[in-house]
Amino acid sequence: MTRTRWLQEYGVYLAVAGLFAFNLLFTENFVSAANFRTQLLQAAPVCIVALGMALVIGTEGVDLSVGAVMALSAALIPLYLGYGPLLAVLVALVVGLAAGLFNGFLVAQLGIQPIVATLGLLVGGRGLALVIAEGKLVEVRSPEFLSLGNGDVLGIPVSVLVAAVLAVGVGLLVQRTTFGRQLVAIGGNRSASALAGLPVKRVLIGVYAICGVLAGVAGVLATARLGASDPADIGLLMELSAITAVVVGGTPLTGGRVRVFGTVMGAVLMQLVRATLIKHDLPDSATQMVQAAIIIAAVYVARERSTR
Amino acid sequence: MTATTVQANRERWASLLQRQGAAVVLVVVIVVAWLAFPRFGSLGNLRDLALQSSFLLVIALGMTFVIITGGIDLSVGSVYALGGVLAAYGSQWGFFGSLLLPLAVCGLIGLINGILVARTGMAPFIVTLASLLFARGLLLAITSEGSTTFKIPGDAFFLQLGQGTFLGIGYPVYIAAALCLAGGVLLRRTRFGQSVFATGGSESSALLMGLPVARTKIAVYTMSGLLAGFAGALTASYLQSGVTVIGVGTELDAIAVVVIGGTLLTGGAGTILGTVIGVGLRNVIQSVINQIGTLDSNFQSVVSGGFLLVVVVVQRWLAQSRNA
Amino acid sequence: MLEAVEVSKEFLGVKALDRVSFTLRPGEVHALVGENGAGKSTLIKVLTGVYQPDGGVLRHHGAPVTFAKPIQAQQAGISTIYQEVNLIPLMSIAANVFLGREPRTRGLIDWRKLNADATELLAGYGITADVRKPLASLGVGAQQMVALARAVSLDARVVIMDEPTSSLEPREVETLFTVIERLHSDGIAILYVSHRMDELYRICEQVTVLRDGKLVHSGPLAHLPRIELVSMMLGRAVSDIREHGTTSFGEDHHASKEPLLRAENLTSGTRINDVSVTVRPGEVVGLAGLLGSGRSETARAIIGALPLDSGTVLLGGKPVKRTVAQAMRAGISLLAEDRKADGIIPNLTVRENIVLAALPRLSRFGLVSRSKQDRIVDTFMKRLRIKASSPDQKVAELSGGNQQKVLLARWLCTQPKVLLLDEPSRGIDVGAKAEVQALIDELAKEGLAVLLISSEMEELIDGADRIVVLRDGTVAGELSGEDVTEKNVLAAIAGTRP
Amino acid sequence: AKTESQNSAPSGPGPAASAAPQQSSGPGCTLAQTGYPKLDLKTTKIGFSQSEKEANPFRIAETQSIKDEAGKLGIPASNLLVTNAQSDLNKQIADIKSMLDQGAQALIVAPLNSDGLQPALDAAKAKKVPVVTIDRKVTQAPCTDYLTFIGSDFVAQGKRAADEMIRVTGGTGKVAILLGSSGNNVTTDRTKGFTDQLASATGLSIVAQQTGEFDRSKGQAVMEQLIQSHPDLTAVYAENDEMGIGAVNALKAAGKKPGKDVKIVSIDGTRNAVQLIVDGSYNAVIESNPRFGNLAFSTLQKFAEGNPIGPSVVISDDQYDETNAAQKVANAY
Ligand SMILES: Nc1ncnc2c1ncn2[C@@H]1O[C@H](COP(=O)(O)OP(=O)(O)OP(=O)(O)O)[C@@H](O)[C@H]1O
Ligand SMILES: Nc1ncnc2c1ncn2[C@@H]1O[C@H](COP(=O)(O)OP(=O)(O)OP(=O)(O)O)[C@@H](O)[C@H]1O
Ligand SMILES: [Mg+2]
Ligand SMILES: [Mg+2]
Repeated sequence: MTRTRWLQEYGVYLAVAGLFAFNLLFTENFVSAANFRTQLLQAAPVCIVALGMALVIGTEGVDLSVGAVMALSAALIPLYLGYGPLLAVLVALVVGLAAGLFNGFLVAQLGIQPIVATLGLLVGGRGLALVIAEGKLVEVRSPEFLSLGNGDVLGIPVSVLVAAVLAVGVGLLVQRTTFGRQLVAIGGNRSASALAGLPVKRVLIGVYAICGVLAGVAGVLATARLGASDPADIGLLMELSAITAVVVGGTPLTGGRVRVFGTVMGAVLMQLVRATLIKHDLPDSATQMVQAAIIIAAVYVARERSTR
Repeated sequence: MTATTVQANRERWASLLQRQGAAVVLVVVIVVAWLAFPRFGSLGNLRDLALQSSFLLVIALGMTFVIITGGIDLSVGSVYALGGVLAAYGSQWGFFGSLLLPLAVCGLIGLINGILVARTGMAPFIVTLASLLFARGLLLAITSEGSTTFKIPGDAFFLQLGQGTFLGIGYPVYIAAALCLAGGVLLRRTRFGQSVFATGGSESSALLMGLPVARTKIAVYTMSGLLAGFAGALTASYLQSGVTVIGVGTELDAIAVVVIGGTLLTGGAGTILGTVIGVGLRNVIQSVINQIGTLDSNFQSVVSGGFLLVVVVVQRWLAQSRNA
Repeated sequence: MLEAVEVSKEFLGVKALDRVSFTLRPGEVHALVGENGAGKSTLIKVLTGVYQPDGGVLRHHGAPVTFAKPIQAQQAGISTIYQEVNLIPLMSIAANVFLGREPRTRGLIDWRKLNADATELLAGYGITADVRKPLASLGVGAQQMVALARAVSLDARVVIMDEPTSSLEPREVETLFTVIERLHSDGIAILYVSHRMDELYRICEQVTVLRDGKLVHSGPLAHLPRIELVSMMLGRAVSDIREHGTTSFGEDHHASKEPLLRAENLTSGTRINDVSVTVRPGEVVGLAGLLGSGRSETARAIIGALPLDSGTVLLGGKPVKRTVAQAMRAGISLLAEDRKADGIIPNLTVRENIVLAALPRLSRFGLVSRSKQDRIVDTFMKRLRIKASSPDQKVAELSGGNQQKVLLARWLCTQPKVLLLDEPSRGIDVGAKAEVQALIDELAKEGLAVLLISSEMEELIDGADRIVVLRDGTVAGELSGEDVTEKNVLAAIAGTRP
Repeated sequence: AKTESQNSAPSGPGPAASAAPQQSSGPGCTLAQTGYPKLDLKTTKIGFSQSEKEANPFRIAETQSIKDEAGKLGIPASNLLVTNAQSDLNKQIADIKSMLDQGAQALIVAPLNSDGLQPALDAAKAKKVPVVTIDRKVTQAPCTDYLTFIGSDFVAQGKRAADEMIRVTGGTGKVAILLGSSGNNVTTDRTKGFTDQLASATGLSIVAQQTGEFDRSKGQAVMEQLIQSHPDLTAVYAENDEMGIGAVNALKAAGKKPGKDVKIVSIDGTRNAVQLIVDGSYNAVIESNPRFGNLAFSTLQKFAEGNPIGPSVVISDDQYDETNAAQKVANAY
């Protein structure tokens, strides 16, 4: 493997390691279990959404509605929490599923381009969530539900565990299942896949549905962590963070390829960047410019090079 | 007139109808709005509608070129805001300061977008997402984290650009119209326009056919940056100050109107007229939502989102019935 | 005129060109031949600035040159038709012809003149369609003619054609040859790549043979025995090859009486109208017709990829549901004619491309079994002699012919009962072609029902037991047994036979 | 300055924090001076332009207070035009123009931004329609470009927050600031007031200023980072309650006692924050009063009757701390 190829493949890991090293050297109070825990906790929701996004991007699509879907799932939680946390979580996931199916229907059945199809829900979804919640933030007090946000299992925060399990699950899905292989093929060449008898529409709908459910999961975890359902702000601009994590992680936007672990690393990288900038108390202007530079650098390294 | 020419005419109309699905929807919406809300058709309202539309139209014009090459420019919202701030900042050096400073900086951002997209093969989505952040950061840096708002002196000639009127209609409307006309000619009647289409239609073919693909891409992103910056300057002139809070989410508006106008996001096909119609449609709907008045503010976005989908679905359906 | 000296080009370990020298002299028609993957297309791309050679130099008019981009070669008077059609499907036919050199008045494109010029130019190539329509409305063959018209009208001194006839009809081929003769008499040098021996001997003076990226022969063609040329391409002894005829089909097959596939009264828009075809197990039925006669459409209609206005498809007497997935489950597979658009998944590996359609069969509870896959992939890569560095190589990196074999393998591993083959030997070399033809034979013998679409008359006549002739989307005749002769088929195509 | 004025409250118990109109000095603006037509509020069309979605307590209370007051005055619903700019400045201008077009004769505007409403104000001026801006001042000239501004002084809010901060910390410690959204005047003013005032207390140092975008979850996330990198942090100033509550969440999760280990002062006066003071995990809240209805309409009424109106009418902002939170929590919005 040539050096450039190697960089292309492992650039994200290198960047994460580099940034980590930087923090070790130049950031006070960086090395502590509590700090690492904070970083993982904060990266978890983005990571979960990015996993779904990676699948969608693998089919040469994109889902702009994930943030709005998080808001929708958050808005429903307090309404059903009275019937027990389990039902509330279930409802939140079902609404994610429904949103995903809706997107999938628009993309697969009606043949609408993903950006526009999901833009509709991006614009309307959050509005709907706010209508449901009457524009209000509702505090959530159920301790069982809140434990999803700050509880631990074996010393690992629940949401980090959920993210890890989902990452492994999505990884297996992509590598080892018919569905996963078909998804990648459809992203690589849709018309050929159709002629090869692949259930193109079913796979596409499935992919958007998974993405919706994962956004629902992220909505649940974010709500639990915040201790409140806040449809106005939950998941705001999540679509861009998730897409960034996916692309920085080495999945090309042109489809036909999904890098699951890279996506996780992409989410971690962007989290580390944010944390580093806050810890060094950079002003917002610098924060945004530095993020821009890091995105460009990471994607530049991981880009698919043409043979010339 | 013979039967065949009647037939041919009818076919031509049918195909026009199908191609311009958005235009059909626009006409329907306007007629309904006119009937339902008598004030909708008032000269004042239409005039304001045209004026409001002109800023977004200038941005969407650049976006149309970018999308036809198969790209996308997410940075326009931030660049638009940056352009406004720079125009106000530049007003201390007079008219040309106000005009040239935003054009230079925003054009440069567009140029860099273009170079990154064309020369490194990075996805436009991600390149311009980064410059969205960058332009916003630059804006904050210039305005000391957004705490200063630059004013344009009340007697500045530059204010004419955004506030002057001719026959009761604001200059921005004429400027946007002129730019669209020029854009249309550029797209349809020049070799550059042809290579814009070819680049979006099939990049590898365009390369093998010897077209300047990279140069074309660089040019469209630069254009998009220039136009977004110019729209910002125009807005600054209209608002008499470099407002820092504008342009958030404008890139999505611009993309939406371009797509509503029938330009394919996959590239290779599209029209300026469609974009004009798309902008019109968006603003007419917004005006209608306002006229209804009683709609809960949160519900308004549900309606806009729903409407966007309806238009796109209808358009898709018309396109399909044409192909069948 | 144009010269390559010891050029090399390597792709990730594959030596596509290994110190190849090549000279094209003014006014000659020079054939470039070799097996699939021999490096022909690569040599062309190196000559025209698409690829930069890793080693060696190019000379133009004796002076060393480097073409950094295709446009530079074009400006130097070298114009090329690449192997895959390389035009812009969404743009109009006329715009494609003049892209980059549109006639202008006062700086603006003069569309009226452009359209008129394009119409006139294309008429010379037998294309009569409305030039304002999008290029995609033409069939592959017609698109190839447009590409040719474009290339030739560039006022080039050198014209390079990479398998221009692979998607052309006999009639179109004749048109092409007229054009080539005209160019030849104008003193223009032509580099011509084709796998069709007859064509080479008809029009070429010189020949260069490549094998595995190396130069094996270069010299005059006329007195080089055909068999020797083939042996050089394949790297096998002459005696080895003599045993086979020009095609590798055996005698007629013994088909059972009952048709397995019955497509009845298929009608879809203006493309096909009331087409009925039946295929029995163990039978090869040919579908003949001119370009655009609706052969591909018939095949696509049978597999369910083309919406039908009316008509039914029965398999073993049972109606087949109208989706590709259902048709495949019932046992029908289609090898599509456009390899790039409808065949390969470029980013995936050879292995993944082969097993793609058979995935559900190779997996349990949705989990794919790697070992089963490996077995199948291994079997087919050997059986079809697919040349790839490993099953994990990206299919986009294979040569055109090997990609075709990968697709054949894909369909065979679905274990179909009916195989629809649309131009199965397009763009594959003599060796591979013989293998494919032998394979078709073998499959039929095993009891498969095969519908064969081919623009090569010889392949159809020799391969098919029965031929259905289409004209303008309807069945113009059916020939079987003794009647299957070139003369009869041509007459049916032309409509001179009752 | 917490005197009860006339019935100014939105529904519910009478607010402690309500309007004590403090006419600023100056000549005042009269009907005669502007040449605007005489109005009778009960029969005229009145337009209200809200800037952001009603998606947070402040905006909900603000819009509600305008609607309630109109109802109280017997203004028919069809005569109160309400628009919402959805955080889009151009839309707000369009909204205002469209209301003018629909015949609005008086306007109440909650500006999205201090700058940039010039075209809308010009249009109102051309139609001789008085404009009262609420909650945020615009930079144009009162009386000529608009009638008057009713609202809080954000710089003063920041100052008062600093005073409270000095009080609760005893004047020593390390403070982190959770800033509002960048580019927003409210952020700028509340930061300026706070930092200027805090400079007087030499024992307090500001160790971090990071934006939480007025959002609870972002405030929480930033706070989590700050707790890790500044373990010695002793106080947080949040520029709105939501971020303050986010900080409380973060502190609790990190095993610290908000309100005790780390003092928290914020601005807004939402019920959730005031309740936290009652619970002992918060230290002080400076109110930003959203109940503009009464003042807005009465100011318009006075103007219509020919009385002079000062360039700004400051609405009084209450203040909640451990001494009064329990009694006043019902007044919080
Ligand atoms: N872009 C590429 N990346 C990697 N390998 C390549 C690439 N293009 C060609 N090759 C390899 O180079 C060799 C020569 O390919 P080339 O396309 O020149 O063959 P060809 O002689 O034109 O064959 P055909 O008759 O099938 O078209 C093949 O082994 C092929 O796999
Ligand atoms: N020479 C031509 N001029 C104009 N239009 C053409 C020409 N050749 C083909 N077409 C158009 O292309 C369409 C599709 O052609 P296509 O080549 O797919 O048909 P086919 O019979 O399947 O041919 P093939 O023999 O290549 O499989 C036809 O319906 C016809 O309208
Ligand atoms: Mg080749
Ligand atoms: Mg065909």
